[in-house]
Amino acid sequence: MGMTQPDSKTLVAIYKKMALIKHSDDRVIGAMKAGRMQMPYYSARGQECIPAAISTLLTDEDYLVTIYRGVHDMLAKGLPAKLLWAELAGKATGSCKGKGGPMHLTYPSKGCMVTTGIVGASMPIACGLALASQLRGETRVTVANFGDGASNIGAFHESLNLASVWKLPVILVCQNNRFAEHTSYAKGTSVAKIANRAASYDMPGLHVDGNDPVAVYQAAQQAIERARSGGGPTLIEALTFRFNGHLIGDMGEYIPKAEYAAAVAADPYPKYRSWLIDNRHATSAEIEAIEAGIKAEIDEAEAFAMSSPPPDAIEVKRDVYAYDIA
Amino acid sequence: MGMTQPDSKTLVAIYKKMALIKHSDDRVIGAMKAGRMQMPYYSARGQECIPAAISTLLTDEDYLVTIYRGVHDMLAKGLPAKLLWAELAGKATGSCKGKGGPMHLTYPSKGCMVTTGIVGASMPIACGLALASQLRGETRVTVANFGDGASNIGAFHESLNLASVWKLPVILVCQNNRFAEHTSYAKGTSVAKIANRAASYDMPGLHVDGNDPVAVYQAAQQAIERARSGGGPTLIEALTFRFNGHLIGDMGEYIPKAEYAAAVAADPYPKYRSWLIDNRHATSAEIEAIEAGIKAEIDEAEAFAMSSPPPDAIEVKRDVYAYDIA
Amino acid sequence: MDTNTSTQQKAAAPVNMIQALNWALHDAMEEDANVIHFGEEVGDAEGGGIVKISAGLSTKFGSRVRSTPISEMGFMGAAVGAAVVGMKPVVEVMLMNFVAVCMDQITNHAAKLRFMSGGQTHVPMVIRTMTGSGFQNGGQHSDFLEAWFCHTPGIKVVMPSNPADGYGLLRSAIDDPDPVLFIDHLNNYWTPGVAPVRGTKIPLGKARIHQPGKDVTVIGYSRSMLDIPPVAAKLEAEGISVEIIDLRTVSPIDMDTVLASVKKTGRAVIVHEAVKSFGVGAELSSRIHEALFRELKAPVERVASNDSPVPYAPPLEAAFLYSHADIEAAIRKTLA
Amino acid sequence: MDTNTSTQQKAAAPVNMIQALNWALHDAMEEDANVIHFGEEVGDAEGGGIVKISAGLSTKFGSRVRSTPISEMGFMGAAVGAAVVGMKPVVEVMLMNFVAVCMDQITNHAAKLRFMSGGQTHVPMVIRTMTGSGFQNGGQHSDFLEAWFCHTPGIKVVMPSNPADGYGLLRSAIDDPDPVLFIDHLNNYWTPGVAPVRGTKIPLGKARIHQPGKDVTVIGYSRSMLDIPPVAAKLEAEGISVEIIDLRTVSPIDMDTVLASVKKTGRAVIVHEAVKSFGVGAELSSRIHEALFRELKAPVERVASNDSPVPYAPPLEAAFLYSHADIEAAIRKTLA
Ligand SMILES: Cc1ncc(C[n+]2csc(CCOP(=O)(O)OP(=O)(O)O)c2C)c(N)n1
Ligand SMILES: Cc1ncc(C[n+]2csc(CCOP(=O)(O)OP(=O)(O)O)c2C)c(N)n1
Ligand SMILES: [Mg+2]
Ligand SMILES: [Mg+2]
Repeated sequence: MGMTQPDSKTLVAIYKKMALIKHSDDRVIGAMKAGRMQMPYYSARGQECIPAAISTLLTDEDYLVTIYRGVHDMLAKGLPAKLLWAELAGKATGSCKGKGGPMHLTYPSKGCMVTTGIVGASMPIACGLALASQLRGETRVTVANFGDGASNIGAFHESLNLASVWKLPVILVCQNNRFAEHTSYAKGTSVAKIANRAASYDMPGLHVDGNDPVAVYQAAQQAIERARSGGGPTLIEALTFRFNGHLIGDMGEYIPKAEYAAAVAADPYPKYRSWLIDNRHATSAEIEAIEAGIKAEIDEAEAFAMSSPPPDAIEVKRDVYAYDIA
Repeated sequence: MGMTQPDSKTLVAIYKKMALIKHSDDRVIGAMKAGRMQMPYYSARGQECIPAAISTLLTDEDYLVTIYRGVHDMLAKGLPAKLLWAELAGKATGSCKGKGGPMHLTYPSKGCMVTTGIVGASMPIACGLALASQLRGETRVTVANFGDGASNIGAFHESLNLASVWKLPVILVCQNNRFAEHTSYAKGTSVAKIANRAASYDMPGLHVDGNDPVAVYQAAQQAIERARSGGGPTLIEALTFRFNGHLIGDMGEYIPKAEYAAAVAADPYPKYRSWLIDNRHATSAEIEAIEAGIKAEIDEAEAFAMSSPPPDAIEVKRDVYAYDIA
Repeated sequence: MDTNTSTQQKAAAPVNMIQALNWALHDAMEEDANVIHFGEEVGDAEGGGIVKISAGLSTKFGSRVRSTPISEMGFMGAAVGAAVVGMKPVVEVMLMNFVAVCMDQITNHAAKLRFMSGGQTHVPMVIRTMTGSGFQNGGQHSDFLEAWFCHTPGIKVVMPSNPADGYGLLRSAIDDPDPVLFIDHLNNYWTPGVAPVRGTKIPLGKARIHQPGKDVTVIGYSRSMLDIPPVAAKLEAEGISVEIIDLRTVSPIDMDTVLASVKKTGRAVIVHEAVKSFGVGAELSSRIHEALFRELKAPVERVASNDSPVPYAPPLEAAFLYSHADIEAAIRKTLA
Repeated sequence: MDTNTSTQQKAAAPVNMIQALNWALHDAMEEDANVIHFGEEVGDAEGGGIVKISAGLSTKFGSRVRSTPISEMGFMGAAVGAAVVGMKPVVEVMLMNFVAVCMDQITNHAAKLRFMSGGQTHVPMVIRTMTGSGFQNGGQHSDFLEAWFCHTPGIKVVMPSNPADGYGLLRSAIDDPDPVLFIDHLNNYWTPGVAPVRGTKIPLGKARIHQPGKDVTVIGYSRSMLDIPPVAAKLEAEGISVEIIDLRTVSPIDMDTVLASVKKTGRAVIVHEAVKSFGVGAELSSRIHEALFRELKAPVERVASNDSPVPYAPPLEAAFLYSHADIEAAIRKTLA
């Protein structure tokens, strides 16, 4: 399995995804603060380079399962910003017709299969998607995202064991942002590195700096190649931080000030932009053009969301079963 | 922590518990085959030296939680044979008044707190018993028994993590008999040794020959000392075999013949008896006396069970809550 | 058992529920490569299921049939994931009480993904399980818990009482585009009954009039369909004419059939093995009262088990379950 | 919030449910060293609970109050184990839907150990959780699932509607020798109400006549007690006299109070937020019909939520929940 250094085009593609996630997130929070939108919103600001790097290695055929804190994963995988924004705004034009909201984003045509609000539940479902591809003889892989806190729940254990005994083509991505709601890593988790838990399942466990797109890319590349070639599952732990607390409104009193300051100082977004420019993977002008393009995309998404109609009340009778109820 | 070689008295005490378990089991099966008793009975024949050795290190104050295959654990801990037999026979004089049966044996005065029929469920409950002693500042320890198959269920993971972060005085004893119902170890379990999974929880994991009373004793001694002195939990994996299938009626077609034959050849019971005599820990006469005593105890238990009255129908209205229903 | 020899499905030769369900699985798997099957011990190396409902399937269909590790949450979730992309998993939970370790994947996921995704995904899976008192299996291995799932919109609940229905309903459950919980009862696995005809599917949501009658409607499903007919036969001798309805699908309930019958008889009794309080009988009773209050000649009666865990000792198990006398008394009460 | 300053419990100053529950926990912990408390985020380092019901407790009571890892099965089982040896754990499940990951310890263990052990052990624990639609929390964070537990013998279900009841019922739940599921609703955590008097316990299993009336009995609990009074007030103006009963304990139901009321009024309406089918309303409706069939002037009406998952968008959430107009229509229907 090769450890390829991604080329400039790839590196810029990763940046573009990061920029989309970052700006969409800033704008959602802005809209909430301005009272234009209201919802339980779990910002992933600070974690964007994980899905940005991983999804660059995925095709639309590959499957993604993520969690309530998964807007970044979904955008990186291809959920259109317009449909995301309309869903967040609870509009009929949202990807889930306003029925799902931020915790249940879905968009199958880009492989965005399931978003769950239940801690741990992404992993068993991802095993099933991977099982389907395995049985069908496809080379698709499935990526399951989850948090550090989720590594302490039973579904984690059952999924990794099942993925291993059945050699499923699944990549289990733990986005370790050091907190589970307000509980710090060590208070809930009995192991120094979650990646080490892979040994309990005879599975490789990779521990990477989740704020380094190249490191994430290389780890994901190994895991994806392994999965595509029938080698089975891999656990990746990507160390990161979330800047906006557990959900909007969380004031972060439980985060030691120095820890927070250090995390913000390590913000992967400006760091990566400078790195791209310094290493001549992109010019400042190119970066500006990307940002401008994304700004336009989000302007359009927000306008679309705001101008879209709310769902009709009759929709509570639909999609419960294949037929309408009552 | 010392690795004491148990003295002759202790070694004989272990044998006595093994003999009680072994003969009770033989007799229960005999009674079932003769049609005198009928029940779903999960024989632990072959696994007796595990609880025999461990419980020699425990007092009545220490807590035990076990599973449907737990008659051996309960007898070793002190559940009187009479009360066991009456419970198996579904009599009003059984330890649980005939309401629980083999899967729910309980006898608090000897620390036999809970028997569960749900795979994995013994471990969280054991954590709670250990938590109670920890909070009360007691030196009691809690032993939780479970099988190899149970090491793949979520409750295992959650319990070991919780026990570790809270440093609970609990000893998690995996009686690895190589099969979970009809499923062989490797088909369900993705790790070479279950004891290795302890590393996921920053906890010692001891792997011992479960057919060697001295090895089990020494491992348990370490774990119990650690727990009593506030050092926290230990996982012990004791390798063993069950000779009578998953439950009585199971013909064992799924067990490779050579594996079965080798296991029976390694039967810990006659082996240990010979070893005791050969190493002059006991004379043949002493062993015979023990066996005779146990035979008498079981005779009495069986007679008590058979002659006891069945529970009155009104008992379905009692013990649902503290008050009677309807 | 003639495992998988579906050619042998002749209406003439009686078969038992195990055979019928085995045929249903076999025929569905043969017809549709998306049908897969897993659960503890279902592979032939492990015996083909604890009562052998899956016998022969792994031998014939290879890796589409798998014994799982003991990890119901894990494999139930795997069924959900596979179903979301069009597989049709039939996943076995060995005994009904074990749903308690995997409720989340059933009720928060399988039942809700269609709705929460705005119809973009759906979950065509079947959860098969079995249960029943009377085997000294005690409090954690005997419960009928169908009411939990009936109260969960998005999932259907099917509970057959005989081999032909078992076959036909399981085929329809597998075809269904939404999750179906399919509950067997242990009490008549080995009782011979009319054999199913290969390929004959019974629509979900349709009750069956087991026996027409004039004076009182007795509604049952699953295990209670063993107990109602003998009581009805006894009363018949006295000139009391009992109409018996087998619900077959417990959610959604076929209220058309139920109400048409009760409209005719003016009296209704519901019988189920699950504990009485907050059970399926309560929903049926309230719906009948709501719809036919003025036509009813007596209040609807419910016959069910004692509100306690299932006990171990046989005399207590007998006291836990309703008796034939209870059914008879309830019928007489509506006629008083 | 005046955390733990129970001296401040003066009947004069209104307080909200959060304060009342915090006081109940505090007072119980102060009086009995066996009372312990754990759940996700309940420690003060983690904020004292997501709505701060546990604020100040870990600071005062030290290791008797603990934030847990995210492992509901693990810590629910730990509560069971601790309770078996006489601790009185109050364990919090952050939101009601998460019971789906730990049902086994609740329904197969906590609820059954007294019975299965023949009364040798019992499980004096309280499971506190909260839920409710109307917060755009979507399908997996909003369900009322009390009916599952009402159908589980061995556990009690308590659902308060106001601060004073919250305090008094939680104190009794902690004292109770058997497991109690205690369900808050999110909708009125911050609404001020009459303050509890320190130490005043409200017995479990006793309903409260919220308002006496003559023409129709409307039965609610938890969230629906916010919605019934305004509708009753509106009808009062028309001369319709509504008796309102707050069940408070949903299992076991105080049928004495319910039946005495309905015997008097001859009419009954039940209102709950849980989805209608197979809900608590069904049990109540059937029991009332069974007991008072001849006295009833109209069939019992049930008002509840739509049989679907809880949707996200506010207009859909509104369409999911019953409306005041639905309650009014149901009352009028019984009077027609
Ligand atoms: C089974 C379950 N328990 C509790 C919760 C409430 N909850 C939501 S997010 C969360 C913390 C999860 O932390 P982590 O896994 O680290 O993910 P992060 O939010 O940090 O991305 C908790 C406890 C839940 N959604 N599901
Ligand atoms: C949650 C759950 N799933 C399935 C079962 C059915 N079951 C009973 S014992 C058993 C096998 C357990 O194997 P192991 O843990 O190795 O223990 P052993 O029986 O070998 O002692 C299974 C699957 C159960 N009781 N509980
Ligand atoms: Mg986290
Ligand atoms: Mg085993």
